[in-house]
Amino acid sequence: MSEAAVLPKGRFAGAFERVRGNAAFFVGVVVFGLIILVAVFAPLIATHDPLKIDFTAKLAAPSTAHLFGTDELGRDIFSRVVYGARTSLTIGLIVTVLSALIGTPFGLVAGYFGGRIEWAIMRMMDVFIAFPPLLLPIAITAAVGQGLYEAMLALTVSFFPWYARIVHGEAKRISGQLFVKSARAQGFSNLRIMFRHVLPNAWIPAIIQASMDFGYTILAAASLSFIGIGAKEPDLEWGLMVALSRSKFLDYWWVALVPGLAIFLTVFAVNLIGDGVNDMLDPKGDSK
Amino acid sequence: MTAPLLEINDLRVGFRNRRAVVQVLHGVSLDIRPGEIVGLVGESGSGKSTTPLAMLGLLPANAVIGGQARFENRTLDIANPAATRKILGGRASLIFQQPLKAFSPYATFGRQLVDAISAQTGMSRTDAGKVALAALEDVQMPDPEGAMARYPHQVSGGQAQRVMIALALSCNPKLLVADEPTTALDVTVQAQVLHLIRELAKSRGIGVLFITHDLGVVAELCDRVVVLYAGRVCETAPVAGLFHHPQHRYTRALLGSMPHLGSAQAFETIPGSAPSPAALPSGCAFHPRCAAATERCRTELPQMVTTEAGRFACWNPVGSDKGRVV
Amino acid sequence: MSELLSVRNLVKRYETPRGTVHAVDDVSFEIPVGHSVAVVGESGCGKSTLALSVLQLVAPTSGQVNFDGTDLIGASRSALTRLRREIGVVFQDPASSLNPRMRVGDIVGEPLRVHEKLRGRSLHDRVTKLFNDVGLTADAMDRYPHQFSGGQRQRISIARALALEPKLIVLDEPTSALDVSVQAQVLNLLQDLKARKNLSYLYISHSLATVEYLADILIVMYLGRVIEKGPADDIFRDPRHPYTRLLIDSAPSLDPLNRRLSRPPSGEIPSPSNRPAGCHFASRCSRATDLCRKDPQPDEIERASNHRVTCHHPIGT
Amino acid sequence: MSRYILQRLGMLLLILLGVLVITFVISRVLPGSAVEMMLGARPTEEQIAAVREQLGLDRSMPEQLLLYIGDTLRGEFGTSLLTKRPVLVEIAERFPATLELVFFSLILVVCAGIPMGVSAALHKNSTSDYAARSVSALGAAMPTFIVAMILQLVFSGWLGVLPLQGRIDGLIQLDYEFPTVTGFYTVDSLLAGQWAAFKSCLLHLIMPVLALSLSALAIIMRITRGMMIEALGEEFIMTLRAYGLSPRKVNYGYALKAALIPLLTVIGMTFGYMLGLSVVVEYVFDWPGIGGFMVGAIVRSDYPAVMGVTLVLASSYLIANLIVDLLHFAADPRLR
Repeated sequence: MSEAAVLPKGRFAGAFERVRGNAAFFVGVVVFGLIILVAVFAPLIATHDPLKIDFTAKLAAPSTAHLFGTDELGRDIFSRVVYGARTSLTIGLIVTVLSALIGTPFGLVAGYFGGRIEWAIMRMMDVFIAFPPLLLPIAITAAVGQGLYEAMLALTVSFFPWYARIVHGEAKRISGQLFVKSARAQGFSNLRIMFRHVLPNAWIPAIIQASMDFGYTILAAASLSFIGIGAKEPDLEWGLMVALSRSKFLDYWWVALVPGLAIFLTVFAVNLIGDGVNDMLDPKGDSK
Repeated sequence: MTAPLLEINDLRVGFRNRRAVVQVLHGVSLDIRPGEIVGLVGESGSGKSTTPLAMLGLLPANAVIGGQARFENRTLDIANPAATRKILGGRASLIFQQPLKAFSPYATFGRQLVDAISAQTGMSRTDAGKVALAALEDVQMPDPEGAMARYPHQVSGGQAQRVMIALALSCNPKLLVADEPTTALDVTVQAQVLHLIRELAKSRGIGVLFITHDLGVVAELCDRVVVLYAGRVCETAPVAGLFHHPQHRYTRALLGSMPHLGSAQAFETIPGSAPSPAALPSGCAFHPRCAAATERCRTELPQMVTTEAGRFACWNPVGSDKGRVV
Repeated sequence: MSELLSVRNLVKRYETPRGTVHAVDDVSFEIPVGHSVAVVGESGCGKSTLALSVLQLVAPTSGQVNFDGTDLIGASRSALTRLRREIGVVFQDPASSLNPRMRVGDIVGEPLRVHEKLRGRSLHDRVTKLFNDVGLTADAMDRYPHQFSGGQRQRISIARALALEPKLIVLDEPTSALDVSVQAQVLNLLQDLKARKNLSYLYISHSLATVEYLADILIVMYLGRVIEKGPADDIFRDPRHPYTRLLIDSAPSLDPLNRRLSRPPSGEIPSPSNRPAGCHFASRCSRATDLCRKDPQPDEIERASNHRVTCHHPIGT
Repeated sequence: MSRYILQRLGMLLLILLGVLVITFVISRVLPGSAVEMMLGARPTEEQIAAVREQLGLDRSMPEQLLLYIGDTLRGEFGTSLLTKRPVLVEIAERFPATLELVFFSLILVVCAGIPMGVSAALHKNSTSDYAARSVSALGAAMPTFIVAMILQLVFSGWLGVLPLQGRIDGLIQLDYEFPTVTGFYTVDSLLAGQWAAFKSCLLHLIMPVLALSLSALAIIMRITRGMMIEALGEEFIMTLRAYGLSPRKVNYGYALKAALIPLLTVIGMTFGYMLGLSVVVEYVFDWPGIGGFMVGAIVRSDYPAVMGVTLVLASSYLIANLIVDLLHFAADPRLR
């Protein structure tokens, strides 16, 4: 049929067209936008000092004084959850960006040069990927110690090989295309070809992956905190808040459920955005 | 003259996307008689690959279809792909451009042939197997038994195309639709496949619609030619007449730009390129590229004119001398 | 007649799980200045690998590729970069031969920026001139490749190939993905440029008809080997190798009253990883004898001046 | 035997070696704390030296690595600093519990997720498709530990129909002694014909399996849907339709097969995903597997135990991937 249909589109040509009418994406954007606002203006929104212990008011049920009640140390759950947004968003952002920044060069070099360089780099990545997800970060925190920064380091180490793998596949495909062959035939330097010709055409899947991973990162970090090897008191982290209230959970369930739902809401909104980004940027998204 | 096997009138097809319906065919009419090989020629965007899919009821769900069709004197509800498929299934077969992609990589040729034959004829699998084997022999497949046990990745494109033709013939079809079946093949293999299609069509009285962009293939194979441009038929005529006395300006220009052996001089060229179905020029869609275009060509859609040699839709045909630019 | 490019005993072998692929097997030829040499053959004959070897995009297993007095194989990086400016290339598929993320003006100008360090006005002027050379207007420069039709994209590729004023352009099936009417435009453009700029072409194609139009010298390949080469006119008029004859006979004519289909060829090209012993074409050849099937490859023999054929029983003997 | 299988085996061994190198590096990052663990707060210089020699810490790094690899391959995972028993024994006792949990979850995910994904793909953009996709989106965003705790709250706390945690009722375990055959309590109790024990095991399994399955189910369903849609778009599907094959045969005989073959890889990855996640689930439900054991070991810096569990889980994943490769080989004629 018309040959226009098989041609690569411009960067965002038609992308916003595809997303129009994607209500889920907009719900995601709105909710996530609100969460960002909450994180940024936490001091204005929080009704109490999130760290202030008040034994007279411990394990209070939700009321006008404490919107979501208090925990076993009498701290205001609403304020703690509001501040927790800062932690989770920071973790998601830093881990995702670092993983992508570290993984992309590996994948680019492997995919462009091929041969033994490719083999060596990709087998190295395979070793990291050979660990069940979540197990490698757990093992790393076991060694480097338990804490928020350690958890972020551990998550970055276990996520970056995935970016290397994705960029590798895409860079390899692009490197086989005729415009890269042309560039080589014209005697351009490898660096120029990699960064001017290959990378601009290869990074979109990494962006899609990052938009999908952002939520998973928050979930994984919360899980590490929950089992006691991530954030530590007095960090304001949702997974940790759930963990702290676990012993009283059956009787005072809101103490655990509120931060739990905060994680869910954030990840859900981020995933909706990730899907939308996927539909927008992935040419195959048309078929879905 | 025998009655047409398939007759299509005013076939219109559009594809619905999020914004609008893009009309690809604007009223295509053609007919095929038993034993006749009709070539459907066109460039990209002409609608030549949409036509056969519409005829056989194979268009996707977002297609908007209109027009009339008759097959063996029965009226087809062409706007309803499922109904069309039901009537034509078993009587009309399709051959695809890329034979290796037209078979599942996970099943042997034998299994796929048997599945298709038993689905069409209701035969037992054993009988269908015999029919499949006989069909492979008919298309001169080397080692037909071995071919039944092979997977698509184990054969060449030419051999896969033979299996495709065997499949097409195994159901004793009245009509064979071949969508660029030799485009992906080497010339020597193309010559074999064309010869095979011709022999089988003539010996069995099968009507063939052969879609191609290659006028050379048409000259070698077809009895009659339909030339498509921008979703409309611009000319249809018996093959010798069309090649020696083209009427439509586009047909003439296309022939002139066709490289062929013995043509070591400069080609005539057609300026520009074929229009996109989403942005058709006014009047005759060919006028922006036509050296002989007049004011009328720019504004008025040319009417189909029937002569003894064939039919064409051109305000300023090659035969008329006025306005001729040499 | 001075030689611009001379290829001597070029060999390229690949090791694959299914065996050794002899993609290019002992190929030699020359391209004189201002001439175009066409290499024809069917899929798997090694014509594209040959082109890539000449461009040094694949490393040949052995042999020489001598360009303008320097051997490209084993040339230093800097020498290779210098020589690459003298060789342009146009690939087949216009959809993938232009970087979709670059404006076409930047694509055509990139070699000038990199190799001649041109910037600003002078760069713009050169690119404008290149666009005009290939029949495009300068206002196209700011658009992206997907905004052009296949034929226009191929013109852009040609403009890019011309940017550094090369002496030789390698054309790898430059028109096979185009519509017929557009193909004619591109072929005419190439012929016109060749005359105007005294270019030499290495033209790779499977289509004899386009080759006849563009080639001065013809090389016919079969399973990695050259089976016939010589002046294009001679070969088309008087092919000596049975395979060349078969190729010519298989090409459709444009005359329905003079069809060629009555005697179809038999057999298919064997796999390049599993070539028959003796003459590789013997299995499909009507003239083949035991000599062809058993003996080692026939030697190249000269039938007329510069017209060579590799066959035990060439036509006309 | 083909090149393909040999290649996969070779690759597996190579990656196993890489895994050992990584666990070695991790285990040597903080060996100081291990020495502390063994000797208490204020050891003498001699004591430290002795322990370092005992642990091999006085040798050069490459030597240590070789020793470590040799030991590990012989099953010498060292002694748990906490229980003073060989790590291998500790793991052997607990691993069947983990496998039982993951195994039942995998069955649930595959048996429910794939049909749901296929059905969503076949009825693309229908109400049921949107329903399936919404459930999938919700499931993928729910933290597993929250799912687990909500299950506990509802079925144990409020309704009281399922046991809160553990693997089997303590009293029942005392009453019915069933011999260990497979290490799966459900299977073993069934083999011994002890229905009460079987019922107890089953009831204890329900919530952990559900908690472990939800997010994996969401992932599998989503990927199955995508792959099925892709398979339905293949050109050969059009051929089969054109030749009158029934939609049933086209969908289930051909398209599903084309979708399932790449899905094998996804199922393998899901297994690995659930192995990792089982650590969290075991922790919540106090499930006596190696995941919960590992969490305890981390907090107490029992690094031989942590590394032992890491190696066992990573190797199980590698073996699962090998099985996937073999199935792939059997199912895809192009690999033969």
